[in-house]
Amino acid sequence: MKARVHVTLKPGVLDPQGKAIANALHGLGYAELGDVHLGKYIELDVAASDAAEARARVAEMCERLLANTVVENYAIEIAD
Amino acid sequence: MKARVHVTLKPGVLDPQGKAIANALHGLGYAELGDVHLGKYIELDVAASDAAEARARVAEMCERLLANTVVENYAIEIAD
Amino acid sequence: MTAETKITPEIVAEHGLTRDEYKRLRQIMGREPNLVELGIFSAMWSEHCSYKSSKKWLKTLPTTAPWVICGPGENAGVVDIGDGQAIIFKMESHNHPSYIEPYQGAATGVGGILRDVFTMGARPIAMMNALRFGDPSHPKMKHLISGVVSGIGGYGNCVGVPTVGGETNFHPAYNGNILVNAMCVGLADTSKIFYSAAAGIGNPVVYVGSKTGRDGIHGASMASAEFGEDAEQKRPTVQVGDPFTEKLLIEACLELMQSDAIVAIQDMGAAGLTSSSFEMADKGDAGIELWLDKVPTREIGMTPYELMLSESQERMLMVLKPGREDEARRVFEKWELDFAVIGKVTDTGRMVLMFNGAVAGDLPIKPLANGSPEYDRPWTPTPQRRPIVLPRGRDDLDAVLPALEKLIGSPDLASRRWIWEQYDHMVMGDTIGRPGGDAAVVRIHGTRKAVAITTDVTPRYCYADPYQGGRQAIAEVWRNLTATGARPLAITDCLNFGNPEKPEIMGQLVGCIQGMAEACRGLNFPVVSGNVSLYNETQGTGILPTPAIGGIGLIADSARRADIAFKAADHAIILIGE
Amino acid sequence: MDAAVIVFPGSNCDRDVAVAVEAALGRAPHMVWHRADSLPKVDLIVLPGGFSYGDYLRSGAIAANSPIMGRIKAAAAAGTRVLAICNGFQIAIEAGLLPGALMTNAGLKFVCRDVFLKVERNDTPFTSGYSQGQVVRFPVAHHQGNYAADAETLKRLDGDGLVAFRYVDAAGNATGEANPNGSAGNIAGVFNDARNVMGLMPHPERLAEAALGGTDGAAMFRTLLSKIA
Ligand SMILES: Nc1ncnc2c1ncn2[C@@H]1O[C@H](COP(=O)(O)OP(=O)(O)O)[C@@H](O)[C@H]1O
Repeated sequence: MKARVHVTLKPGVLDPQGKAIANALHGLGYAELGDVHLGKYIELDVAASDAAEARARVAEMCERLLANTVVENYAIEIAD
Repeated sequence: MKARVHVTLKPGVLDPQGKAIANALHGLGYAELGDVHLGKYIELDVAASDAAEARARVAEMCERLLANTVVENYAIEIAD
Repeated sequence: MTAETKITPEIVAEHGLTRDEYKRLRQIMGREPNLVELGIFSAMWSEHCSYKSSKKWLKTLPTTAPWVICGPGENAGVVDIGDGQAIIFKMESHNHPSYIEPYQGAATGVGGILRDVFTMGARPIAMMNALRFGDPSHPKMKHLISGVVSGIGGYGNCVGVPTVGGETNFHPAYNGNILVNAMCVGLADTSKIFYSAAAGIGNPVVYVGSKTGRDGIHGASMASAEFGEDAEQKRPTVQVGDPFTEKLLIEACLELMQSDAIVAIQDMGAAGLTSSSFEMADKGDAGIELWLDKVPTREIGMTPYELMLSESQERMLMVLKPGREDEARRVFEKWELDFAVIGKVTDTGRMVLMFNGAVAGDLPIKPLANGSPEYDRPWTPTPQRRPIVLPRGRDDLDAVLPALEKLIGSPDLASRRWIWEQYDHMVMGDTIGRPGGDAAVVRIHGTRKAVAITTDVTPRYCYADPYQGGRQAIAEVWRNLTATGARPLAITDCLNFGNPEKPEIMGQLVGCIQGMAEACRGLNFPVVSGNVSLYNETQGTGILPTPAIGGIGLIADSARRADIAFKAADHAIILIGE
Repeated sequence: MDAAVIVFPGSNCDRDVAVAVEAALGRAPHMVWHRADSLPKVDLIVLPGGFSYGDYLRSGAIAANSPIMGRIKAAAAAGTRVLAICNGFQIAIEAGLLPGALMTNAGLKFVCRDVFLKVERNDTPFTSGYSQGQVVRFPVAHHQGNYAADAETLKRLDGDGLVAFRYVDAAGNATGEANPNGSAGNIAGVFNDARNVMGLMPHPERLAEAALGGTDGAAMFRTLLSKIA
């Protein structure tokens, strides 16, 4: 099974990279651009008997390693 | 309008970070885990008259800055 | 919570103020405070900002010498190195934040100590870090160690100041409370040293740097509270560092400092706008009126309470000469930093906080600063312990070699190369004594001079006998410096201890300070800056007493320095000392 | 001869390289802010190390889009020499001045230490101060120096002699242990087709003075800045 995980900064946490990207794009003339936020996107292959099991295991991986839950949120999608 | 961009390594490009994550998770006992790939996830607020225009502008941003097309692919989704 | 929130005993307790402290606050105010004012008192009177438990003892440390230009009390200490040049340096702790989020905690610790040094007009030229971790096999430790080391590197490398050394120990006493102490050394012209005393009625008060968010609100009181089971719940108070903005801030501040536009400048550290504005006003015997709605913010709807207590990083507060705002603005805009006039110096002796035209807070400055609590906490001397290992002669080689192997393999003695290879220790092109020796040696750019820099303390000695441990730490720093050929000049310190409300812990603090003071006096080696970190305990167990000492010395001719490497076969090896 | 060092927000080896240039040239190079409207007329442009824009998004990516890069590309196309060191190499690659990509180190950590490099050819203005195959010692200090390119490009680099330096051990062997970051083919530095642009991850300016522990880097600046007919 394939799991797709998005790890994003919690609202209100400083996002220096997002800020720098937005400034750079403004500098390139993209005046129509508002906020930019940079997160991580992780694809994992997992063997599991069903989607619920896969989701539970991946959530555990997020808590333990993939996300820094002090400052980050994560969201999991399971596709088979 | 909100644009969501996924930037991922092209197939065949070595992904040391994905590999390191996989190793770390194996070390934590997730034997069911196969490959891991790490990419970037970028959320942008863009003002555009319609989705097609937004997509075209964001594609340009990807080509010029957000992705390094020598080694990376990008995919764009536009939400309302 | 709004400014109209009624102040209940619960709210007072949440702000970490004791009943007596609250009584004193009411006397000073002559009325009930509102929430903003309570928050300000709580921050200013926290252990972190007020040194209420240690002040009495810190005063006993020697702080002067003919070469000391500025001792403790400013952002950092300043010593003269001749030719119109000065070294400005300080060490500071970021222990609690690093335990909660090791990468960002350590990174923002580096950012904070850098600001303390360039605030005074110095270009930072070197950094060090003194780290104490728990048992390497403790389940959390690997994550903490790698997070702290990469956080220090991530920030320092990006800013472009070499991290030239430090020290690293492991002991189970730090399992629940690691120590992350960072030291920064900067170089300035003696004619261009900047201080923090606000002056000049009507002068503009200016905010520069990053925008303010809701970061680390109450971080200062968090750093003063013993860790309990709920440490995890306090997570959102962690700040995120932005080393790129810090680099721009260094360049912009140093550029503006080339002119004479700045009257006073102070970084926004713990308790942010509160402590910076109060300190500037207090030192200058002035008043300040702040227009909080003018503060650049990155989130909407921020309240005066949040604006005053936010610990967003990479921000500074300045008082400018009248009419120099545009010139200063141009410099900061060139470096793509926020710049805003957010108030003015007054002669009222009060801090008046305006928000959208209404008074959000109005506090007297002197009484609040002078009235901050100072405790003479009861202390009991540390009982004399018998040495655990008695020295005895062993000349059987069979026993010596395995023992040596064991020693070399122990985490405390193993090579630190894996740490300092993650730090750029060569950037700026003046590191002539790289990590790996007793003290690092950094050239004074464009001269023959160099500074030697080291950090040291042996906590187990301090635990066994605080007085001797304190003395020993100073002596070892002295030796590390002289071993490079330097003349030791002065030290900074970071006093990491447990809960000072316990007499035996207070006894460790007192003993260490007494030992340090004696050694400093004996060696004419003054303390010019420092920091105290108390309540380093988890569930009632304290850390080892850890007065980390950072020392600097001057090498007049860097071509004539010494290092630890054996140079050739047949050279004689001489042992000096007892 | 005249030289310019480009300063981006976050550059931090600009002064270091200026010192090495000055030692070779006898006078200070022009320091050019990235927003400058024009480039001074120079024979050598240096893109220095550091963390332009904090290395945010991808190292070098944001700086590569600075207006000054357009002028640098034009100068390079007209034959001006460009030396791109560390973050400068990352910028040059992102700007398309040099082939390939620089990825996160295989060890995932920032690495700062001396490495040995083999001079792949000494018939270029950057390397003529060295002998063919000479092993030199320069420091590295980077987090994203893992050189990557598709197989075809790697083959072309080899075939056309566009590899400038490779990581080697003290004896000159391009081993895995000698490779600090996982770079393909142990590649530490590359040329453009015309060999007037060279990028490399190691820092020649950091060992260009005996007091710093070595002088191998000095020859590069000396030859680059010596008058040639
Ligand atoms: N946290 C650290 N950061 C940078 N350098 C360190 C750190 N810890 C130790 N070092 C360096 O490693 C070397 C050995 O350290 P240490 O074992 O403490 O030396 P010593 O016992 O001689 O004081 C020293 O040069 C020191 O500066």
